[in-house]
Formats: sequence, structure tokens, C-alpha cells
Amino acid sequence: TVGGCSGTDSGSGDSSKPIAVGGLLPLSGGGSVYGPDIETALRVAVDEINQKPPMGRKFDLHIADDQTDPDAGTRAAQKLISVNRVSAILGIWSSSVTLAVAPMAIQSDVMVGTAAGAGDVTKLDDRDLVWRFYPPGKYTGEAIAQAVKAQGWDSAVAMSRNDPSGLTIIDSFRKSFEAKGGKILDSVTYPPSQSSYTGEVRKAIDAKADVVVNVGYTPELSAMLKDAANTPDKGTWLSVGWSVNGDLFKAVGDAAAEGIYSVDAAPNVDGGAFRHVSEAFQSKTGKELLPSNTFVFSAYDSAVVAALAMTACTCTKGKAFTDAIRAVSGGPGEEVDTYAAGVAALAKGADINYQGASSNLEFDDKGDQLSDYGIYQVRAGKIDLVRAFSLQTP
Amino acid sequence: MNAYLPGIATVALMYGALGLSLNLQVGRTGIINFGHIAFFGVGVYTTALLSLHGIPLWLSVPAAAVAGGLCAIPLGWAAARLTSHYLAIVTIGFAEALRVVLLNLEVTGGPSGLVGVPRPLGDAPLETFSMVWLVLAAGLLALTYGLVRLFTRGLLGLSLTGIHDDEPAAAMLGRSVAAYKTLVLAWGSMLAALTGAFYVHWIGYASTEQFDPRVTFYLWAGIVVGGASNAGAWLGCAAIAGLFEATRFIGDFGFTALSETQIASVRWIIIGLVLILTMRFRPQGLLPVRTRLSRSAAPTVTAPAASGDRRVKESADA
Amino acid sequence: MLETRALNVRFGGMRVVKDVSLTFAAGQVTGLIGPNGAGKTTLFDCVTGFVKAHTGTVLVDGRPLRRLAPHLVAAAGVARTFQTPRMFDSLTTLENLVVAGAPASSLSSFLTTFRARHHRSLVDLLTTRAREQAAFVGLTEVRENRADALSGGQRKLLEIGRALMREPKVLLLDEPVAGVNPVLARQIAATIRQVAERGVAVGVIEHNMEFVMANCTHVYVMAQGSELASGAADDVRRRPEVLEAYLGGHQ
Amino acid sequence: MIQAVVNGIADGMLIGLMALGITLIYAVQKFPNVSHGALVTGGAYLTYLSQALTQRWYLAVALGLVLSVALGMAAYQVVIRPFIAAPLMTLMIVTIGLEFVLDYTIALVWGNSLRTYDFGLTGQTTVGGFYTTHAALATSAVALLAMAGTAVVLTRSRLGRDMRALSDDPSLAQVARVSRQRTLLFTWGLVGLLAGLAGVSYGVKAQLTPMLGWHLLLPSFAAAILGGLGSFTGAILGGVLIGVGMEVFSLLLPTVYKPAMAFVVLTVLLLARPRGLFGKAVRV
Amino acid sequence: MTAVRVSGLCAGYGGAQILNGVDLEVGEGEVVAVIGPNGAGKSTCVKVIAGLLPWTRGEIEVGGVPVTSAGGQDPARASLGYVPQVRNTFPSLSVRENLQVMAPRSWSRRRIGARVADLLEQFPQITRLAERPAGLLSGGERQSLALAMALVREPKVLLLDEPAAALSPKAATEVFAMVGRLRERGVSVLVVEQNVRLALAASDRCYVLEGGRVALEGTASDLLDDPRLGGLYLGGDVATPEQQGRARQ
Ligand SMILES: Nc1ncnc2c1ncn2[C@@H]1O[C@H](COP(=O)(O)OP(=O)(O)OP(=O)(O)O)[C@@H](O)[C@H]1O
Ligand SMILES: Nc1ncnc2c1ncn2[C@@H]1O[C@H](COP(=O)(O)OP(=O)(O)OP(=O)(O)O)[C@@H](O)[C@H]1O
Ligand SMILES: [Mg+2]
Ligand SMILES: [Mg+2]
Repeated sequence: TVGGCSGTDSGSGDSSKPIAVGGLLPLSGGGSVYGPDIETALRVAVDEINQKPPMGRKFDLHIADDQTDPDAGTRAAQKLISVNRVSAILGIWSSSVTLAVAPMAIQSDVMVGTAAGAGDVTKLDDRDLVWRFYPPGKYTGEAIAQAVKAQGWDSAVAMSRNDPSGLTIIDSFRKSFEAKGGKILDSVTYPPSQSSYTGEVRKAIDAKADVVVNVGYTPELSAMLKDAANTPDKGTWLSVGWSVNGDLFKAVGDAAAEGIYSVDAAPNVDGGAFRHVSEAFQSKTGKELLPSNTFVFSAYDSAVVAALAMTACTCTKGKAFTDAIRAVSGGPGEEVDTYAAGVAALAKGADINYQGASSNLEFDDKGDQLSDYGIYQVRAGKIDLVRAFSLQTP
Repeated sequence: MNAYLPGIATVALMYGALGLSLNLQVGRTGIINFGHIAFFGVGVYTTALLSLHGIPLWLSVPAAAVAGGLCAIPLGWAAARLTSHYLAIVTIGFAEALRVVLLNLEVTGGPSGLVGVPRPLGDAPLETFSMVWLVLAAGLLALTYGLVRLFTRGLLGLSLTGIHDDEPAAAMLGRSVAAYKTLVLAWGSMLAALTGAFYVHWIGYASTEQFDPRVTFYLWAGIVVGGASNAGAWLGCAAIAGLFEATRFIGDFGFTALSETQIASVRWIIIGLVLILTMRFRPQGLLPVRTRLSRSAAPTVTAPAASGDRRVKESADA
Repeated sequence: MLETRALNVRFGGMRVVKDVSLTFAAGQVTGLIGPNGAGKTTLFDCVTGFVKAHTGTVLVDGRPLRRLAPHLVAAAGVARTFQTPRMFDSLTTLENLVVAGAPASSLSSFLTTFRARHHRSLVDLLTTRAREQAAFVGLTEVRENRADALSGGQRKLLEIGRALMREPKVLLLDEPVAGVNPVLARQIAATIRQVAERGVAVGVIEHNMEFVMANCTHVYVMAQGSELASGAADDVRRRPEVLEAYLGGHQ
Repeated sequence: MIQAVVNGIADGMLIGLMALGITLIYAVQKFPNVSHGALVTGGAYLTYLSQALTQRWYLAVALGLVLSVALGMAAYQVVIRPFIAAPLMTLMIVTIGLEFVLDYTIALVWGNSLRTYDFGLTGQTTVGGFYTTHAALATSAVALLAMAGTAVVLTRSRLGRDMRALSDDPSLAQVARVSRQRTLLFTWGLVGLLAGLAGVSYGVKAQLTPMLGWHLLLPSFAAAILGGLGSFTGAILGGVLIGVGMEVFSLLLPTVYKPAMAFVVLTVLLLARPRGLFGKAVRV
Repeated sequence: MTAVRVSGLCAGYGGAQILNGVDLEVGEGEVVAVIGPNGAGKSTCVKVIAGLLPWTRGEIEVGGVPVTSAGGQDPARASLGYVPQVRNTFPSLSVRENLQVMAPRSWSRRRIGARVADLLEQFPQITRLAERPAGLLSGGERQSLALAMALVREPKVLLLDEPAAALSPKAATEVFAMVGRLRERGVSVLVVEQNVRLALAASDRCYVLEGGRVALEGTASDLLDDPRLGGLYLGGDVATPEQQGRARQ
């Protein structure tokens, strides 16, 4: 067990006050399609944690809306930090919100759990406080290139939403794909929230590439797919997992979605955590959780990891805490796949290695994680796994 | 709380400063400028880039202000030709163009923006940091107030009001309406850029999303809610900023029946309602421009001379 | 002195001012009369740059104006009033007058704001002049009223006052006494003559024939866009074509 | 290139359709109606609601439009009415407020997730090597009809004359015994109808989100102003010019600059024609 | 029965009281002139009668029916025609539409068309201008249009606020000739005018308004001879502070 807590708030016992944790989520604005599910994920995790909370102090979850806007996000974060006095801000979805919120969180010694993919997040001087529960965009891009190649496609159009994470992924895809001998016939970067994407779609289709790789989010992707479905020859489309989901089917209808591929960090589908979250999510919302709903799994994992680390270090802050995060998620130790099992093992004084729902959570020295991937295809209104693969790191 | 309230107050004061400089253009001179926030953005990026290249703040911040003022000059050129709504849409366009360019340039970091902008006192405890910056923000507002006052009192102020009330008449009295508008646009934009420079060193991160065009609408709402006087403008804009913050707390009052997503919606509904109701019950704004003979007291159906006076000018553009 | 040479104004296909050449001589009150819709106001609009001339030149003191834009014409020393008064509604009567007298250039007003002492004495000076002017046009008692609270006639008077505050070389008045009570009308007439005596070229559009007869040394008559007649007032009003087109059975 | 123009016209018709409603309020009440975005969203969602109630798509659209008219009238009765004599800025802020209230009420009721109609209006037509979708053809037809209809109502009918009189001078309109309440109520009903048409057209083209109208608002304002505020032909033509401009520019410049392109087109054209394409002459 | 009776009328704008108890009467088929210095309250008085301004005290009757509410819709005002002093046309409507819009709601399209054609003919100044937007008209053309607009409904009572201002002498004479013809048809007319001679020549009786009160009244010929008129208005010191200062109170 990692000990030696530097925080003064150690102590334990049921009487002491709860631990405040923040959820900074896109509940309105461009990411609002994703926010609600992320919220559910955090609640599922907190319910579970509160069965046997760290130091006997229950998690008290405070949700704030970042409006998918870094400026509003900093203010929401400020409220979480200064008013709710949270020890961790979890569930952040957008890269630019992450970048904006980080300085303030670092200044206040608050852990940040994010799904941001942008490369710049790595550059933050973060004193090990910013943790990405999703592989960095660089890896995702490489994974897409690998998947495209594996499908036997040699030419591609690289499309991406004009945002930090989209650009990180597509840049990495482009580089990696070309390194593998693939040809990029055209690149299209599209701005979010436009009234029409007809021009972009036409450009992508006109290049007549083997595949159109589109990295973005459901709202824009669905507008484009609808347009594409109406063109004489729409070609083959491949997107990322978080765009190809139930919402997409609802937005374009099953017919227009048919045949689309998606690449995604494969959640740990065989792991206990994955099954566990899926069931809990479904019983809470009545909604079936698709494996592609990556943000749900990573948000869940971020809460569990934070709680396990707090249990391990009996603290909520400081270097001991951040060290504990690395230790419980990736260190040598007993593999556990639920919070309860982790706590039980820790109680016995064992070291643990939490295997998450989103991945096995092996963080590198930057606090980024590696993962396995899968390529999926929509067939008859269902998302089928075509093949799973591991990223070949150069 | 002891870091939060100063933090929010800082934002409110910055909104106030922006409102003041916008009101110089809108309330005083009658330029319908919907692109004000873009000049804030010019300030953000200018000082961020300069200081990331090692230029000290005492140089980069004034440079940002000057850059903001200079960037407004093309708008003055449009203002020479276009009136009211036609000019308004061009100001939005100009602002969008500026934003899109800053969003996509290599040097400005693209959509990721600029990370690691110097943040004076960034290593101090949050409490100290917040208090010091609050004081600085008050100073910013005071400075802006003084620099706007220079324009609104005295003969220059009278000329601007004249242009606001009736452009042809002002032209007939020898005013080059275009020159005055350019002057005011440049001055107001300079002040907006100054606020932007302040902001970016406070927050430590530059991104184009910080000057979403919507913010200008919020500032307009602030000016109207505040009542178009200088004091009203900054108070109104600060109040709008406060409203945005205060509504964050509705989630803490246990609407257990609603999910957080729904509460986020409720928050915006409340903001909308507050705007409507303020206008309903305080149509002249919180601190209206003082008039010697209150016009609002006259019933709306009254004298042609009194009713719809603003519209006379608008109708000239129909 | 202000001259127009072969001025033409068109709206679409319609010619509203046709080849009009006339002279408002310094030191004189020149009348411009003619039936409704003759093009008189349009002529003023054109001379002062509010309406574009199709062809023709405008000369002030013998020098042609290169560009007819309102503020440039004004800078050349021309002041005018509008047929329908245009006030600065949110300013008081007095402030309306002060603005009129203040320096017009944006740069000099800008620089003046930084010179507090100079600015203050300028304001004092202008306020004094504005008070006198207000008294002169009979607006003393409403000088603290906002301009949008003035009656129809009071607005006319304020327009004239504002034009006079500019101390122009050329003063163009569009129906200065329409709707003004007779006493004041007489006072205005006297003022106009005084101004002319100081060497100002005054041009007046008026339908009040008594006023025209009593005050104008020279009269132009316009009808349907062209000059119909011109000459001494007494002379012109006896011309049959003027009687027919303009005066009707009136005199 | 020609395909880009074809696509641009199709997109532009949609923008123009929305601009029609904006220009109508401008023609009558002389203020920029920000809440038009929410009325469009409202129309789209009300039709979505109707779809669940009726079996046939045309019934759903008809019911949706009726509800849109009701929404427009309700917006007037409940929110706008006390402000009819208020200055332009006040009205603008009130409609911003209304936009928020309506948009987020929709979000509250239907959630943030995306929706679509199942009208089966898919497929495309190819003419001479260029294709266009059926949905785009339908939208264009609707836009042109709406333009003609609105123009006829405004210039030929008594109601339209009353609207314009009211817009020119409310107090003189009272002398003419034009009933301000009645006229404005009808105006807002008509605006609701136009918004409903735009909302449904957009829903067919893309998908429904609570922010749909808000995202369309800026280009639509640009179109209305480019056309010359108050001109109906201008609104549609403005929309088409902006649509085509965006498409053609997408060919020539990186698409990331697209959000600014509408305005570049607009600024250039406005500097050439300062009162918009169909702006009317005025006297000083 | 009187066409218009106003007694003890007090009204103003917001805080400023302008009319301080005006009494005046227009008999049936009578032409009554109201004259007075600028700012005396003439237009204010007419506006109150026409329903554009609420009043605070006093009674108004039109055609023997008491007016109970401010606003043009009051049934008692159905028989009124009114020409405001300023802003008396709709600038963006064409001349024809300006006339059409004044027609009662109950009229058929055909009837409106006929009436408008009729009026366009009666007013030579605007005959040719039927399709031109009123905003582009000259001052005098607009004034003629405003008068024609007031006549569309064939009113029983006409309120004219300086109808001849901006008109050429010829046109002004024609307007007053028309007022005479209307009187013969039983129309009662209240006309505010600055051109005293013209007004008195055309009217039966006259009021001199001053300081928001009626200072003098009488038949036109009486008043012309009345030395007080000269003193008060035509020649004397009209612009006394007392008279022009009410607006401030
Ligand atoms: N912008 C315009 N477009 C079309 N016609 C116009 C325009 N401006 C003026 N006119 C027409 O030109 C003619 C001359 O108008 P103008 O105002 O110059 O007449 P005026 O001589 O001043 O008459 P009045 O004595 O009635 O004021 C009128 O018939 C008027 O309708
Ligand atoms: N809208 C208003 N608000 C406040 N005061 C007003 C308003 N309109 C007019 N007044 C004031 O009321 C007084 C009477 O105005 P009114 O228009 O009735 O005068 P009038 O007798 O018609 O004068 P004129 O001959 O100049 O038209 C004036 O002193 C004027 O300043
Ligand atoms: Mg004229
Ligand atoms: Mg009057």
C-alpha cells in the first residue's frame, strides 16, 4: 500500500464529512449529445463507491455544465473547486475545456479526469494531476490507419471536425497511413454547427477514395451521412466509435447508417468491469449501453480509480494521491475488475491493479493510457465487431 | 467561497469593462456593433503570442490594445457606407472572419489555442491569486471608465449623441459621420482588446472559443438591461455575468426530479425569463440615461414627436 | 456666394431638376419659389450633397466643390435647414445649439477632450452664444427641454438657430416660416436680413408670399424641375406664367 | 463547379425560407427577431410530435404547421405583446430571452439527442449529369411558394397593407383605425407558419436538435439583410447567394474558413449595394 | 347639436401639463379656426380630441356623444377625420395605399377603389403620383395627401392641424376653398392655422389659444377688428416667458 499521506485531511470514520467530487460535463452546447450518458456513468460509479467509500467518507458528486465551451468551463470549474471544494474533476469530454480548466485545477491541486484526445494535453505541466482515461488522439489516429490498412484500403479522404482532438487524431492518421504506404487523396476539415455540410460531403465523395475517414461527433456526422445517402454513390465511410451510436441511428435512420465502419478503443469487453457497468447503466436508465459509448466507460473508470487511489493513500490530495493513481491502475499487484474487489484487496494490504471498463488502464509516464482497438460495422441497425486488434507501437 | 466570489467578481468586472466600451459605440454613437467581442479576441491573442515569445507584459498588453484599435479601422470604412442593420451584419461578419482566421492559423495554435500563457501569481494560493486579480480587474474597469468618459462628456460626447440621433443633421453641421464612427470604433475596440489582454493573463490559456459571437449578444443584453448610461452599461453587463454564474447554483437546490441535463436546460430557461421579465418591469433599464424631461413617462400612443423616435431613423433604412 | 451650373437630378427615369443654374449672391436674400413638387427641396438636397447630381457643378465663392458630400459642403461654409426639421432628439434645445457651434472635425474634437482647460473655456463660450441664439429665435423658455418635446413650430425655429450657430458663408433655408407664428416670422425675417447684411449669401425656399416680397431682393421661380422665371420679386410676381403656375388666384 | 452551384441553391433556399420570416417581422415591427431560430426549431419538433399522432406524413406536416402557427401566435400573445411600443433594442433582447426559453424548453422535453422524421423523402434526381435530392427540390418549391405567398399577402391584401402601415407609424395607424393587436397577431401567425416550413425542411434535410434554429440564425440574418430588409424576393435571393457562395468557396478555399464566407460574400455585395439587393430608396 | 364640444380640458405629456382647461365648441356645419403662438398647445388639443393623447381632466363630446377613452377606436370618434401636423402619411406605402388604408373595415374592395380614385382626382397635386411611396413626396405633395387621407371616410367632423403649411399659395387657396365646399355639405371643421388672414377669411368663428387656455374667441370678423388680437398675437410681444414656459412645468 502506498502510504504517507501529505494531506491533513486523512482521518477516517463514518462521522467525517464526505469527499466532494466534481463532474464537469457537456450538458449543453456542441457536446450535449454525450453529456447525459457521462453523467449516468459517474452516478453509477459513485453509487458503487459509496457502498464502501474511501476512509469511510462518501463521495458527494457535484455536476456542472461546461456548455462545451472552455470559457464557461473555467467558470464552472471554478465553482466546483472553490465552492464545492472538490478533490477531483471528472468526466470532462472536450479537449479545449480540459486545456482551459487545467491551469486552475493544477493551481488548486485538484485531480482532472478527462477523455480529451488533443495532443496539447500531454504538453501541460500538470504535476501529474491531469489523467486521460482515453487513449490520446495520436494513438487513435494510428489505430485508424492500422484498421484501414487491414481492411485492404489503400486510399482515403481524411476528414475531421475542426477541434483540437479531431485534428490530433486526423493528423496522426494521415502520417501513419502514409507511412504505411496509403494515399490521402484529399483532406477536409469542417467547422462544427454549420447549417449544411453538402460541400464537404461532395468534396469527400468526389475524391473517390477507398474510404472516407471522418473524425468528429454525431451531430455533424449524421448531417453528412444524410447528405451522402442522397448522392448517387456515397462510397465507404469510416468514423470513430463515439460518433457511431444509437443517436446516429435515430438521427439518420437505419438505412443511411447501414454499412458505416467505426474504429474505437475497444472497451475491455471481456473484463468484469465492462459487464458490470453495462448492467448497472441499463438498470438505471433502461437504455442499452453500446460498446461504442466510450466516454461512459472512461468516466466510470476515472471515478473508480480516484476512489481506489484515495483508499490506498488515505488521502485526497498531493503527491501521495497522484502516485496512488498510477499504482492502483497500473502497478504490479492483484488484478481486480470492480471497485469492491479493489477495496477488499487493499484492506488486506495488497497492491492492486485495476482493470477498467474502458481498458486495462495502463498509464504511461505522461498520464496517458494505452488501449486495444476494434473496427466495427453497422449491419442491419446493429454495430458488429469486425475485428479487434492491438496497436503496434513503433 | 473565498476564491470563488472574487473570481466571479473579476469576470463580472471584465464584462462591465467590455459593456462600457461597447456602449460607447452603441448607446452613445448609435453604431450597431455585433462584433465587439472579436476585438477582445485580438487582445487575447496579441498579448498571448507576444508574451509567449518572451515580451514582458508591460509591453505586450499595451501592444494588444493598440492592435485592437487598429483592427477596427476597416470597420470604420464599412461604417462610412452602411447604416444600422446593414452595418450590424458586417460587424458580425468581420468578427467571425477574425475569429476564423485566428482559429486556423498555425502561429495561433489552431483550434487548440495557446497553452501556457504567463499567469502572474499563477503559483500563489488560489485565494491570494483571486484577491489580487480582483483588485486589478477593478483597476481595469476604472481605467476603461475613465477612457470612455473622455468620449462621452463634453463636446465630443454631444457630437456623438448628435450622430446617434440624426446622421444627416450631424453631417449638415459639418460632421464626417464616417470619421467619427471610425474614431469611436477604434477607441472602443482598443478598450475591448485591453480587457482581452487582461483576461488571457488571468486565465492562462487562449482559445477562440473565449470570444464566441454570442458573447456580444450578452453584452447587448447587459447594456439594455443596464440602461445605456455609462454606469448602467457596466452594471448591466456585470449583472448579466452574475446571472450566468448565479444560475449555476440551481442544481444545488435539489431539484431531485430533474436530471443534471434538465437542470442545465432549466438554467438557460431561467436566464431567458430573467431577460424578458427585466425588460417587462424595468423597460428603461436599471440605470437609464438621465433626461431632463422624462420621455418614458409619456404614454406610448402619444405625440408623433415623442413616440417611436428611434424608429424614424430605422425606417429610413427600410 | 453659391452658384449652381446646369444642375441635373434624376430619380430613375424621372428628371426632377433640369439644367438649373442659379446664383445666391453674397449679402443678398434670394428667394426660390415654385409650385409643390417643383424640385426646390431636391435642389437644396443636391447642392448640400444628400442627393447625387446627375450632371452639373456647384461653386462656393467661385470655386467648384470637388465632391458633394454633406460634411464637405458644410465645411465649405454652407449651412442649411431641412423642410421637415431634423433635431437631435435626445439633446436639449441648448445642447442642439452648442453642438452646431462646436468644432466639426473628429480629430480636433478628439484632441480637445485631452485639453481640459481649453475645452472648458470653449464650452463656456459656446454656451453663451447658444443662449443668445436661443433668445434670438424665441426659444429661451424651452431651452432646457429635450428637442423631441418641442412643438412643430419650435422645431423649425431650432433648426434656424442651429444653422445660424455655424456662422456660415451661405445659408439655405427650406420654408423657414411655415408653421411659425406671424410675430416670430417677422422677427426671423429681420434676422435673415441682418445675416445677409453681414455678407452671407442667403437662399430661401418659401411659400409665404408676403415674406418673399418683403425680404427677397432676387427671386427664382421653379416649376417642374426647370427655372420658370427670375428677377426682382415685384417683377416676378406679375408674370403671367408665375401667376398661373404658382400663385393662382391668390394675389 | 456546376454541381456546387446546384447544391448551393438547394441549401440557400432553406436559408432563404428562414430569412423570409425574419424579414417579415422586420417589415412589420422593424426589429431583428432573434426568437425566429426557436420558432423554426419549435416547428420542426412540433411536426415530430405530430408524426407520432398521425399516420401519414402529409397529415403530420399539416398538423405540425398548424401547431407552428399557434406557436407563433402564442409567442406574440404571451411574450411580445407588452413590448409592441418598446424600442428596437428592448425587443431584440426580449426575443433573445424568448429564444433561450423556447430552445431549452425543447431540450427539456425532448432531450439533447438527435431525431429525424421518417417521411421517406429520400432519393435523388439526376439531370444532365447533376444530381439533386428530392428533399432539396421540395424545399426549393416550398421556399418559392412561401415567398410568393408572403409577398402577395403583404402587398395585395388589406392585412398586409395594415401591417406595413403599422410598421411605418404606429400612432398614425391608430388614426387609420388599424388594430395593432389583431394585425400583429396575424403577423406572428404567419411568421410561425414560415418558421414551421423552414423547420420541417431542415428536419428532412438533416436532423432535429434543440439548437437547430439557433445554428441557422446567423446565415439567415445575413440573407435577410443582404436581400434588403423587408424584401421577400430579396430574402430568398439573399439565401441563394449565400448558399451558392458557401459552396463555391468551399471548392476554392479550405472549408475551415466556411463560417466566415457567408459574411465575405455579404460584405462585398453590401459595399456595392448599401441597402441590400432590393432595398428601397429613401429621402433625407 | 354641436359637432365637437370640449370643456375644461387638461392634458399634457408625462409630467408636463400643456392644456390648462380649454373650452371650445364647433357647431354643426361650422368652420372654426384655432390660432395662437408656437407652443400654445393647439396641436396638443387636437391630438386629444383625435384620440392620440390621453387627457387628465375635462370632457370631450363628438357629434353629441361623449368620448370615454383615449385611442382612435372609441366609437364616438367614428365620424372624425384628422390631419396631424407632422408625420401625417405612411412613408413606405404608396400614395394609393395611404388612401386605401384609411378606408373603414366594412367597405368592399370595389368601394374603396372608387373612393380612392375619386380623391386622387380631387387633389391635382397627387393625381399623377398614385404609385409613388409617400416618403419620396415633396413637402407640399405630402400635405395634400394627408388631407385627402382624412377625407376617405367622408367624415362628419374634420380636424386639420396646419393643413396649408408647406403648400404653395395656389394650393393653399384651393384647400380653403375645399373647406368651404365641405361646410356646405354639412361637414364641421376645426382648423389650426398660422396664416391668420387665410384662416379667418375661411372660418365662421375663431379661438386664440395661448398658454394652454383660450385667450380670445369670437366670430372671424369680430376678431380681426379686435385690438387684443393684435396685441396678443399678431403684433405684440408674443414670446413672453409666461406663454412659452409651460412645457417645463
Ligand atoms: N428620391 C426620390 N425618388 C423619386 N421621386 C422623388 C424623390 N425625391 C423627390 N422626388 C420627387 O421630386 C419632385 C420634387 O420634389 P421636391 O421635394 O424637390 O419639391 P419641392 O419643390 O420642394 O416641393 P414643396 O414645395 O412641396 O416642398 C416631387 O414630385 C417628388 O415627389
Ligand atoms: N411629446 C411632447 N412631450 C413633451 N412636451 C411636448 C411634446 N410635444 C409638445 N410638447 C410641448 O407642448 C407645448 C405645446 O405643444 P403643441 O404642439 O401643442 O404646440 P402648438 O400650439 O401646436 O405649436 P405650433 O404652432 O408650433 O405647432 C410646447 O411647448 C411643446 O414644447
Ligand atoms: Mg420642398
Ligand atoms: Mg402645432
